[in-house]
Amino acid sequence: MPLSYTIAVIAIPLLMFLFLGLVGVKMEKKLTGILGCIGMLVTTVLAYGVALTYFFGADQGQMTDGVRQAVTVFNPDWLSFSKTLVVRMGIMLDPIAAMMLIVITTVSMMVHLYSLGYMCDHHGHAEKGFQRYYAFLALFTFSMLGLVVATNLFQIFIFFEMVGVSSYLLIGFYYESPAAIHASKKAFIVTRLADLFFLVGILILSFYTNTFDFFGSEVNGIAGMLDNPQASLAQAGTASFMGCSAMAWALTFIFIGGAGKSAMYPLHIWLPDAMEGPTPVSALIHAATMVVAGVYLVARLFPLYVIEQGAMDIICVVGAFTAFYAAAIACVQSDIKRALAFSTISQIAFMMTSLAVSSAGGELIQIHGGYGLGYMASMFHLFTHAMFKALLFLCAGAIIHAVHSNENDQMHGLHKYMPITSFAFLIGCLAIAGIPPFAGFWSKDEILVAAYQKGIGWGIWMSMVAGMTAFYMFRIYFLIFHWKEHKVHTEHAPADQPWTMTLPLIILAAISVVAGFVPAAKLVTWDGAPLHTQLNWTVACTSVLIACVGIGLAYKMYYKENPLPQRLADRYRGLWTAAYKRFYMDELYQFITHKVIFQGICKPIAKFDRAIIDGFFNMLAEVTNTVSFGIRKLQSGSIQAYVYVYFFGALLIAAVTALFVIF
Amino acid sequence: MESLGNIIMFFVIVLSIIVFSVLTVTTRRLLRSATYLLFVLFATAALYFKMDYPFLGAVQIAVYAGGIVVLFVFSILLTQHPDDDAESLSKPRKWLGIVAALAGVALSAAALFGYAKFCGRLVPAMDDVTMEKLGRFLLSTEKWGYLLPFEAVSVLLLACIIGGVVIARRR
Amino acid sequence: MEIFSNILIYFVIVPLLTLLGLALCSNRGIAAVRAVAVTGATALVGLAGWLVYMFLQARGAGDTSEMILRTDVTWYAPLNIKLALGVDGVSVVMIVLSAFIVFAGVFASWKMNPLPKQFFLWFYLLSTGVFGFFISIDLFTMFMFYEVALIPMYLLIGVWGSGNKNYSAMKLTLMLMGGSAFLMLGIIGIYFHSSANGQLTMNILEIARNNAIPHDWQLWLFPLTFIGFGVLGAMFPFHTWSPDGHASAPTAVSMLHAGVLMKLGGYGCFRIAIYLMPFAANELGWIFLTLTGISIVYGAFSACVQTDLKYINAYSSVSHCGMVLFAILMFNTTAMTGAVLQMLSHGLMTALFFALIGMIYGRTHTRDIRDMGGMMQIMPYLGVGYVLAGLASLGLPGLSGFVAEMTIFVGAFEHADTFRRVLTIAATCSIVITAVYILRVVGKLLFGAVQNERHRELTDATWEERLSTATLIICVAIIGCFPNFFVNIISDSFLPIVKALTQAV
Amino acid sequence: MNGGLTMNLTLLLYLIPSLIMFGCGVYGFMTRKNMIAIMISLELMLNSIDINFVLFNRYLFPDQMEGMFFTLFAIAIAAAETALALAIIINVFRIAKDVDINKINKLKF
Repeated sequence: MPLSYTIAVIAIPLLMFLFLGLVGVKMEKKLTGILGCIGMLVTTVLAYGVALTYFFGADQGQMTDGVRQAVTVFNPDWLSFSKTLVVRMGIMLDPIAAMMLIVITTVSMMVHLYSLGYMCDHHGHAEKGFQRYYAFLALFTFSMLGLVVATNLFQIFIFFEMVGVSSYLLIGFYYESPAAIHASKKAFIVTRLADLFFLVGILILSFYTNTFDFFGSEVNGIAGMLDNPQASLAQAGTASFMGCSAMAWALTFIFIGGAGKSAMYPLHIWLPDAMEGPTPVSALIHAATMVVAGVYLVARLFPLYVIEQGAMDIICVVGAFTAFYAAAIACVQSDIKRALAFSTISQIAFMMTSLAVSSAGGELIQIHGGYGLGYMASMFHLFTHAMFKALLFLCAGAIIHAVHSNENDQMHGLHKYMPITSFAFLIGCLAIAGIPPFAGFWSKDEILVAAYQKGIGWGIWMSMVAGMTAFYMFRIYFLIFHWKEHKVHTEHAPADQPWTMTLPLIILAAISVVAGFVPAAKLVTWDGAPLHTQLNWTVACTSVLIACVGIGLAYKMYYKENPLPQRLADRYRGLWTAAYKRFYMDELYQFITHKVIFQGICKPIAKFDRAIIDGFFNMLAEVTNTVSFGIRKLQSGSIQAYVYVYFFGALLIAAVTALFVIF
Repeated sequence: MESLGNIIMFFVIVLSIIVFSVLTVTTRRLLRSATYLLFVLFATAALYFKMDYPFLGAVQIAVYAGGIVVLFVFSILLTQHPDDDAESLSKPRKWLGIVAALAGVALSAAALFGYAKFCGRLVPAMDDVTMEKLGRFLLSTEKWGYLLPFEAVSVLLLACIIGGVVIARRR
Repeated sequence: MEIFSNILIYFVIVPLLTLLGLALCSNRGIAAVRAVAVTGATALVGLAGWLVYMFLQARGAGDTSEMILRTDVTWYAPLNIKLALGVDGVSVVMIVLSAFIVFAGVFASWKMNPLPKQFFLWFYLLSTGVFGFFISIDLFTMFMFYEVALIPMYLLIGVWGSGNKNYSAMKLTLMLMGGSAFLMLGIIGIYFHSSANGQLTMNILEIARNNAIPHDWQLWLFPLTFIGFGVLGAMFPFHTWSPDGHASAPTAVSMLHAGVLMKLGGYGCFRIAIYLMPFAANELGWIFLTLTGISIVYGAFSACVQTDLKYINAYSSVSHCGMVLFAILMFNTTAMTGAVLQMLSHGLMTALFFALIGMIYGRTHTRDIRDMGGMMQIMPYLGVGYVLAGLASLGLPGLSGFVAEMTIFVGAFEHADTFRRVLTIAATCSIVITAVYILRVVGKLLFGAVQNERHRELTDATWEERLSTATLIICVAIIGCFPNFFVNIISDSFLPIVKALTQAV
Repeated sequence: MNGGLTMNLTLLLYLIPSLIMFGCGVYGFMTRKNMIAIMISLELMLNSIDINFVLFNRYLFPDQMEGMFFTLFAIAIAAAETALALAIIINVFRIAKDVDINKINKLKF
C-alpha cells in the first residue's frame, strides 16, 4: 500500500467530524453512530495498511542500509512567517509515527464500537447529544493522528491545541453537570498553561535553528532541526540565560508543554478530574492516546534531548517522582476511574523516565544495545500500555454502566455477575502488573533495565513503583469483583453488557496478552537501526517477584472482606487522608488561582481600571464641567456688566500699550 | 489770535456742552435728562455752525433735536409711571461708573496731550461748503463720491421703518 | 472623469448611494429600508471580492509598486490637498474585512427599533468614513474620513444604545475626539515638514520618499500621531472609552466599531506614525511597546472578573488590540503581518461576539452572566456560535486567532534583546489568561443548569441572525485554515516600512 | 483789540468738551438702570464722536469732507437706531411693564 494513503487516514476522521457536526443533528442518532464506526473502520484498515507497509512492506524510501528512515509523504506550506521560517502541514512516517497510527486507530475503533452500547440507556435508546459525541470523537481522532504524523514542531503544537480542545469538549460532554464543566475547564486551562511553555520553547528553538522542521526536505533544500542535532545546538550554544544555554531552556520548556498533556507532577491535576467525561472518552483520550502526547513529543525531539543532558535530568527526576507520587495516591482512591487515572499518570511517568534514562552511560550499555534502549522501551510501553489501559477503562465503563456508580463500595463481588468483564479486567491487571507473558511485562522489564543502566538507585526506585502498581491494580480488582457478596438490586441485576461493549473488551484483552511479543526492538528505535536486546534475567526475575509480592499483599488485604485495610488506614490516618486528598495539590491550585490570581491580581486590576484610569478621564470631564458652569455666570446677558468688562479691558490694553510706548 | 466774539462763543458752547452733558447723566428725572440732552444737541449744532458746516448744524437740529429727542420724550412719557420718576442709584454702581468714566477720560486726555503737534493747530482757512458741492459729492460715483453709502443708509432707514412698524405693531 | 474609472472610489460611492436610497425610503415601512441596506452591503462585499481579484492580478502581472490602483484628483490646490487613492495588501484585506462586517452588521440589526431608517443612515455614513480611510493615502483625506467615521458613533450610541448610553456616547466621542486633536496636530506638523525645499505635500508616499521631517520634530510628532491613533486602538491607558462605549452601543454598532473602527487605529499607527517618522519610531518605540505590552496583559486580567458579557468582550478587545499595536511596534515584516492578521481576526471574531451577545441580550434582556446559564440547551445555534467565537478568541488552530497570534509571537521573538524578549513572553502569557476568561464565560453562560426558568421559552436564532453569524464564522475559519493566502497579500506591503525603519537607525 | 483777553482756539480746546461728553456718556451708560436713560447716554457718546469727526476734518484736512460726511451718516444711522431701540423698549414695556434693565432678563437661556 502506498504510504501516501496516510492522507486518507487523516482526512477521513476530519470529514467525518465535519459531516457529523454539520449534518448529524438532523440524522437518526443510531445512524450517526454507525456511520462514525464505519468511517473509523476504514481509517483503521488504512492506518494498519500504511503502518505495516512502513515496517515490513516494499521499499518506498523508508529503508536505507537496514536503517529505517523518516518518510515525508506530503508537506505543503501552511503559514509563512518569513522566507525561511515556514509552518508546513505535512505527513511524515517514521517508526514511532507508524506505531502511533496503529495505537490510535485501534483504540479509537474500539471506543467507537463500544460507545454504540455505552452511550445508550438501558432500553437501548441513544443518549442526548449522541451525534455530537461521535463528531467530537472523530475530531479527536483527526487531531491525534495529525499530531503523530507531524513533520514539524509547530504542527505538533497546532495539533496539541486541537487535541486539547477535543478533550475539553469531550470532558464537558455532559455540559449540564457543573462537575463536568469545571473539570473540562480545568483540563483546558492547565494544559493551556503548559502549552504556553511549549510555545515559548518552540520560539526559542526556532529562533536559533531557524526552522520548525524535524527533517529537512530535499525538495526545498532546507535543513531540519534533527538532521544534525549538534549543529542545531551549536547555533544556540552562544546564547545563554541564567547560566543555562538557550537550548536547555527551550528543551525544558518544551518538556513542560509535554508534561502538561502527559499529566506530569505538578501539572497532573486535571487528569483525575477529566474522568467526568464519558468513560469511553477516558479510555481513548485520558488513558491511551492524548496523555501520551507529551511522551511522544519528547521522543520526537529525542536526538536533541540526548545531547542536552541538563533537560534530560529534569525529565528523569520529574518522571520518577510522578511515577511514585501517582502510584501512592492510586493505592487509596475509592473512585474506580480516579484510581485508574492515577495509575495512568504513574505509567506515563514510567515512559517519561524511561526516555530520560536512555541516554545514560555505563557498562551495561554495551550489552543492552546502547542508549536507545530506554527510548525503545518507552515507546514499547506506550504501545502496550495503550492497549491494556484502554481495556481497563472500558471494563470500568462496563461496570459503571451496570451499577451506575463510580465508587467501589457500590460494586464488590461482581465476578459472578459479569464474568467476561471480570476476566478482561484481570488480564488488564496482570498486564499492567508486569506478569509474564502479558504485554506489560515485556515493556516494563525493558524500562527497568534502562533505569538500572542509569544507576542502581533509579532502578530500585522504579522497581518499587512497579511493585506498587501491582498492588493497587489488584486492590481495585479485588474490591470490585470480590471482597464480599454483591447486594443485588431487584430491578436489574448487573450483567455483562451487549456485544458492542463486550467485543472491544475481548479484542483488547487478546491484544494485551500477545502484544508483548511484538518485536519492538527491531522496529521502534530512535535512530531506525534495529536494537539487539536480550532479556536481563536478574531484572526480570526481581520485577516479577516484586509484582507477585504486590499482588499477594493485595490478595491478603482485599480478596475477602476483612478489617485490615481499615485498621491500616486508621493507624496512618494522616498519611492516608493526605494520599486520599491527592496530597492537597488541588487545594494548592485552588488557592493560587482563586485567592492569588483572581482575588489578588484580576480584581485589583479591574478596580484600578475603573477607579484610577477611568476616574482620571471622568475627572477631566468633571473639571471641565465645573469650570464651564463657573464661567457661564460671566455670560449674564447684562449689557452693563459687559460694558464694565469691555471698558476696563480696553483701558487695560491701552494702559499697557502706553507703558510700552513710554518705556 | 481770535476775536473776542469767537472766544465768547467758544466758551458759551463749550460750557453748555460740559454742563448739560453732566446734568444729562446726573439728573434723576428722565424727562429732565431728555431736556438736557436737547440742550447738549443744540450746543453741538452751534459748534457745527461755528466750524463752518451749516448744513451739518441744520441736520443736527432737525434730526437730533427735532426727531430723536421728541422720540425720547414720547417714549419716556409712555413708559414712565407718574410716581416713579426718581431713579435711585446704588453707591458702588455709581462709583464704579465714575471711576470708569474718569479713567477713560484721563487716558484719552493723556493721549491728547501727547499729540500737542496736532492739538495745537488753529483753524485753517476753508472754502465754503456749498449745498451744490455737498450734493455733488453725495450723489457722485467718482472718487470721494458717497453714492453707495448714501444708498446704503436709505436702505437702512427703510429697514428701520419696517422694523419699527413690525416691532411696535400690537400682536 | 478619470477618477470614476478607479474601482476604489466606488467604495465611497456605494455607501453614499445607499445613504441616498435610504433617505428616499419612507419612514414607516421597514421592508424598503432593509432592501436598500442589504443591497448596499451586498454590493460592498461584491466590490471587495472584485478588488481582491484585481489586486492579485496586478501583483501577479509583476506590478511591484508600493500602492496600486493609484489616482490623484486635486482637491484644494493651494495646500496641495488631493483625493489620492491607492491600496496595498493591507488596505485590501482591511477593505474586505470592513465589507464583510458591514454585511453581517446589516443582518444583525435586522429588527432595529426605533427609527430603523435613521439608524441605517448613520450606519452607512460610518461605513463611508471607514472605507474612505482605507482607500486614501492623502493625510488630509484620511483624516477627513476618519472624522466622518467617528462622529456617527455619538448618535448611534446615544440614540439606539442601551444602559447608560448618554454617558457612554459622550465619553467615547470625547475621548476619540481628544485623540483626533493630537492626530491633527501631528498631521499638520508632518505637512509642514513634508518636503525639504519643494512643494509641501499631504501624500503619504511622497512624504515617505522625501523623508524630510527633521529628527527633533519627529520626536514630537511621532507621539502625537501614535497616541492619536492609539486612542482608537484602545491602547493603555487610553482605553477606557471602550468598555462603556461597547456596553452601551447597539449590536451592529459594536460590531462595526470593534470590528473595523478600532482597526483604523492600528492601520494609522503604522501607515502614518511609523512609516513617516521612522527615526522617532526607533527612538521612542520602547515607550509604546511597554504600554501595549501592559494593554495585552491588563486587558486580559480585567476581563477575568467582569460579569457583563459586553464588558468582558470590551476588555478582551483591549487585550487583542494591544496585541496589534504591540506587533506593529516590533518593526519586522513577520510581526507586522501578524498585526494585520490579528486585526482581521479580532475584527471578525469580536464582531461575531458582539452579534451573538446582542442576539442573546435581545432575548433575555440581561447581559449579566450570573443571571444566565444553560443557554446551550435553549439556543443551541447561538451557543455553538459563541463557543466557536470563544475558541477563535483563545487561539484554537483552524480559526483565525491562532494564526494571528502565532505570527505575532514568532515575529516578536525575532528580536534578541532582553527587553523585547520579556515583553514577548509576557504577551504570550495572555493566551492562558484569555483561555481562563473565555472558558469562564462559556461555562457560566452556555453550560450548566438553566438559571432562569423563563428563559426556557426563548427561541433559537432566526434566519437573518444565522446568516449574519454564519458569514462571520466562515470568514474566521477561512483565515484560520488558509492563512498563507492572506499572508501573501499582506506581507509585501511592509517591505517599504521596514526598509524605512532600518535606514533610519 | 490786541490788548485784553487773547487766546488761541486750538483743536485741543475743542476736543476737551467732546471728551467730557463722552465720559458722561460712559458714566450714564454704566450706571443707569432705565433703558431709556441708557439710550440717552448712548446718544451722548455718539454725539461726542460726531464732534470729533467734524473737528478733525475742520482742523487737519479742511480741503476734504470725509469727517463731515461721516457725521452726516452717523446722525442718520443714530436716528434709525434710536427709533428702533425705542420701539423695542416700548414693546418690552408692554410685556414686562417695566424698563429696568436688570429686570428684563427673560430672553436669556
